Amino acid sequence: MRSAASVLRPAQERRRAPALLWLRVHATPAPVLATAWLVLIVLAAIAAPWIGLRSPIDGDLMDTLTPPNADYWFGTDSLGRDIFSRSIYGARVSFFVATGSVSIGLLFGGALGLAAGYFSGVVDRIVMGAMTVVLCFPALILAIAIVSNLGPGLGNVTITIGFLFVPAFARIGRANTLVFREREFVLAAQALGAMVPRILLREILPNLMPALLSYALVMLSVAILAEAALGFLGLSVRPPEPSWGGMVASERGNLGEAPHAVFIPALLMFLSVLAINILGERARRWFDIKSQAL
Amino acid sequence: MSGSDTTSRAAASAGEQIVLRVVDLVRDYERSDGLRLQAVSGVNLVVRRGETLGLVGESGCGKSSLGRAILQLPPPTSGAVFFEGQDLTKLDRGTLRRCRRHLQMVFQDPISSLNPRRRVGEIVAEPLRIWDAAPSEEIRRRVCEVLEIVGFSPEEVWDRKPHEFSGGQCQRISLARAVVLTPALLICDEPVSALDASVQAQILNLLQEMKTRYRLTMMFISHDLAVVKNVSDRVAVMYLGKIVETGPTELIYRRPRHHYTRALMDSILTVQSKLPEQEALAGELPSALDPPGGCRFRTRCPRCEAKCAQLEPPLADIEQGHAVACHFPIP
Amino acid sequence: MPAINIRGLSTHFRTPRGVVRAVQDVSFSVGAGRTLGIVGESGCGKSVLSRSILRLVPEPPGIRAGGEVLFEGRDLQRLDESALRDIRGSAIAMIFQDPMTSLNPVLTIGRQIGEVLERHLAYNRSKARTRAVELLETVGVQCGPKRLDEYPHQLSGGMRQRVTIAMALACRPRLLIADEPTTALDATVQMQILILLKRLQRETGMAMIFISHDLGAVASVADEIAVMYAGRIVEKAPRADLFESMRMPYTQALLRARPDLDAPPHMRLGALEGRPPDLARIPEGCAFAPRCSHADAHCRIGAPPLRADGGHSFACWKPIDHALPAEPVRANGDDGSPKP
Amino acid sequence: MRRFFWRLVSLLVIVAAVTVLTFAITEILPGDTAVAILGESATPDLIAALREELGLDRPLTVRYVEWLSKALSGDLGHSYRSNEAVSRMVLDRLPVTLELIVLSQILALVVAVPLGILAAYRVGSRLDRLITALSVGFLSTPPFLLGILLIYGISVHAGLLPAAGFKSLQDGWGANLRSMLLPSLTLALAECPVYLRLLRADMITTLQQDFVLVARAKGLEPHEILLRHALKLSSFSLVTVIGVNMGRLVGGSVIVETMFSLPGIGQMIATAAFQHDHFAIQGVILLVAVGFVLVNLLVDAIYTVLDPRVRHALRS
Repeated sequence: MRSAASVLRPAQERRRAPALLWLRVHATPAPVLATAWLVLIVLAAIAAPWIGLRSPIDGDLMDTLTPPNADYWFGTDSLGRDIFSRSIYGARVSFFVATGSVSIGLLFGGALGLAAGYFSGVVDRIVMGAMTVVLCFPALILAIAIVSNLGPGLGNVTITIGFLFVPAFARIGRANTLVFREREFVLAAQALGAMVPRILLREILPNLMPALLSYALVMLSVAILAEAALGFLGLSVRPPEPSWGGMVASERGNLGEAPHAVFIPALLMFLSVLAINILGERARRWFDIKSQAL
Repeated sequence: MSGSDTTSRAAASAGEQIVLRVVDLVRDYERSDGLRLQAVSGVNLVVRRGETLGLVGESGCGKSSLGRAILQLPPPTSGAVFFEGQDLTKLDRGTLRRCRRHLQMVFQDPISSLNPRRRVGEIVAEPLRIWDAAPSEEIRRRVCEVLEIVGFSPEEVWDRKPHEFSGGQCQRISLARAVVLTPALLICDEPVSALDASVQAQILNLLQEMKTRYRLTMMFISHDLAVVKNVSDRVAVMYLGKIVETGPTELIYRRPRHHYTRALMDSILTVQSKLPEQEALAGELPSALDPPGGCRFRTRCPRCEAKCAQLEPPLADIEQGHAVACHFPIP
Repeated sequence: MPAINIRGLSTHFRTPRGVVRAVQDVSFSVGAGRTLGIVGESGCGKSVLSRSILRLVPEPPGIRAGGEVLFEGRDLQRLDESALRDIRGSAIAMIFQDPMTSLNPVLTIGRQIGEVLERHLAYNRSKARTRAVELLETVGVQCGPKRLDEYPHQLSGGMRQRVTIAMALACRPRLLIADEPTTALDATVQMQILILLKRLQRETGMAMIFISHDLGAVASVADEIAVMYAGRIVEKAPRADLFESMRMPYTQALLRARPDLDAPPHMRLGALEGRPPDLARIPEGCAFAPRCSHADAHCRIGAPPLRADGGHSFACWKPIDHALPAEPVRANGDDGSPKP
Repeated sequence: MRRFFWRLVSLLVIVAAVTVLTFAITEILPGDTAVAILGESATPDLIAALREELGLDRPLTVRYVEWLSKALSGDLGHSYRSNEAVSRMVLDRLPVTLELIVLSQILALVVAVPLGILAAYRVGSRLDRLITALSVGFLSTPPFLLGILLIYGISVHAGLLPAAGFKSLQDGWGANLRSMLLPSLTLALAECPVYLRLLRADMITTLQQDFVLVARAKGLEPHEILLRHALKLSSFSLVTVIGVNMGRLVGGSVIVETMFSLPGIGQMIATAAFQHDHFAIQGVILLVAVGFVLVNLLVDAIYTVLDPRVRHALRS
């Protein structure tokens, strides 16, 4: 073979840098700060019971609505409860609901979308028909209806939001499966006589992951906002347990005299959602995924 | 050993040496708007052991659909595909699956033919992993061998991913994957159309080498007459879902008998030819949704008569091994 | 006096991988009624060149890296945007490769032809429609005014390309730049379009720059042919001259890579090994040297300038010498006999 | 025609499925309606009595058929709390919510469309980055926080507009608008980034297409290319999203109406959910979902009329 050695010239430079270099290559501070913030708040939320916080539930009625000071870093609320402690316990709720519900949506939605996209025809019609029906309901209203029936609580809220995420993930999964199913490498695998599970898991699924995962990142922020909205309506965890939305709702009557009681939990939520969105934006650009309507 | 001897011997003892026989194959598609169109309407052809059949036609003539229908991806609407004597359309799933290892395909788009998330070594080893329960060193040895044959140094490329390679290199990888199981029939669907001229030549030469080394039987689908002439022993010309002319390559190119084949030949632009004043063929391919009755080519044919509209000409031998579907073939 | 005269045109791109020299020091001129064919493989910069003439390369990332484009006494490289817009589509028109994507899917073809007339000739809507029908007839699309209200998806590929030609010729341009106009078309339709272009050129006397990767198509329409490699013109000669006495080994290799219709089947092709260089990392010296069988150490040091030998210019340190006995056409390390 | 027929069939199937899901949410999910109404401290006797009174002891299918046939005749049941007819309650509150939604759609589009076009036209520029950053910021802000900020800034501090309370049209246009401005602004600020990002992304894709290059080669002015060529194509996806977003806005109205004390459907849902008034919820979400299906049907129809590609695919 004459051509043997000469065909292979040094490989073309990779269009993307290795994943670990990601943050460094795009040397803007935003994603670094976003990552740092998320690491900080998630660690705090996980460690909450063991870092010597004041009780988030029992307040000191002598010390209501104090502005932030050395004693109470974030001040106290109208029942004299430590807002710092409540905020961190609130973060626990937010991030638990977010990761839980996104996992549910990703797992079930991704699987349904993969199945619907690959086995077109009856499977597709049934799955996507069911998804369409769920999407006929405004998400927040459906969430309110379900939670008000199941009763508030961490688990119920997580399951409800997760259920509402399923159609969105199914759609993304299906759309991408349809794209890759037509790719010739899938045809080549079929022509080889590869079994269906092998094709689904080894040929198609790895190619779906970038789209699904970067969508999951976006949905984390949507989940936090949704939990906050439910909390604001008193439908998240049961009071007096703290949630960011609930904290804002219960203190908003005192906006004039003690804005910190409203704005501090709101700010924490805003920063967390913003951080996730910044990373989501990066991930989307990274994987070159077109923005979809949220 | 001379390969051309093998092919001519194969052609001589035709009868039992037929690898593929396609009988009355029809492939319908339902479009998204609910209309049905027939991409392939009643094709008959044979491929004999050791030969390369070139299938040539313009875009939309159904040549790719035919190639895929032969592989049962998806199965044809009607008709039979006898591969090594077995009708693939009648096999149960398990048997069909076992047949697949002997039937391979190379596709047009070199980039999309390879899974972007997997490494070259894995991609080429995949057929062996599916079909051969060989120990992994054995698999590795065979993959290295075939990678070397298609022109790579295995250690260098084993852990790379497809996007690190150019189109021509990807096509070499696809070819390695297709031949690693030494298939009885290799269907190449426009394997060089997406490549630059200089790379095309590399791949065509490589195909020729592979054919000799693995004693491949090939079906080569292309719209490029010059390329088809270079690779084929026999040629079949397709127009709007039907084969209009088939015969030995040299014969067809030297003396086309169907008016469409002739027009195709006359449309080839070479550096020697000057652009003619009059085009070789006016008009465009009619829609497959509503093909003309009678002879499908009659709407563009210079020799069309009333008979052509009423009666569809059958594909009949005009001389030994050379068949034409025309009422008034070129003398 | 040439219709367009390009001198030392360079267009670069600033990318994360470094500066991509897509077009480097390109010079040529085309006379009225004449056709220059530009041929090259993908990634050689021929499309960027065609876009650089009318400054259609987005800036950034594109950079005008020098040179002049002289058209009717003005340098298009230095013209202000609005004056340039007056030239685009009127004095200089372009057609592109894919007729499917060259037309806006949600505007009628009448509207798309009409807007050129309205923009440059200040026609009103109804006058534009009348003229559009005439234009469509000249490019071989009959059926009268009702065609104007059709959308691109209702037409076949060949018809769409005829519409884009009608659009380009609406204002009787003095120069037409055709960038791979037949690549997406079938052979029989390609021939129809080429014949149409030549006829229209004869009728209007416009100059044409015809760009393609297909030597056959370029040879059939061009009076003069330029071969591009790695962003530069490496050989330029009148049509007949180029194929009979090519001087650049690359031109020869391009020609030998195509299967010959007169040769018997299974002939080994003169394949060129390797692939064109990355335009961000063009090698020192002659860019073709790493793939060239004639190259020696000298070729890898300095880039060869484009030398003129009568009407035939080439950029090569070791040009093919036609005084020597010609190599066998199919040689290339092979004995030329049919191979299985 | 055949296509139209199938469309109608699928629409009916969807509406039927919507009623099933609506019924299922309140009736099948764990969580006893009677317990929810009476509270967890209620005695078993009391619960059993209420179950019988509400007919909860009968089989599900019977109750579903009864509920559906009543709903079809316009009877959505009575609120357990106020004993008002649910249909009456919805009809009274619908105009407020509709006004809120329409106003905020207009506000959001007025801001999003020009900014989206601008950002796409100058993609990568400082302006584009600013617009993108702002939209990510607003997208990350919970709607209630936007509302609180507006109340805090405009009502509490500047005292420009009322912080709460609703003035109907009978009180005059000015008063009505004054009371609706902050709520619709809150909702619009949350929707605006969604439209903006969508339009921007869509326009960027469109502007990279060959026909835009052709339009530039034709010598068209930038505004002609942006508005005639690019926006026309991009507007089709925008129409779809506006339709889909109606649902989001109804969801958002729950928060906004609660915050600004507007007597709309959102507030009704929030109150009903808080009070476990399940019949009210059932009625409202059925109406909202069916309304949403109809809106999407309308969008589909608009699409068919506007987009020539769809139009011709249907006609052939």
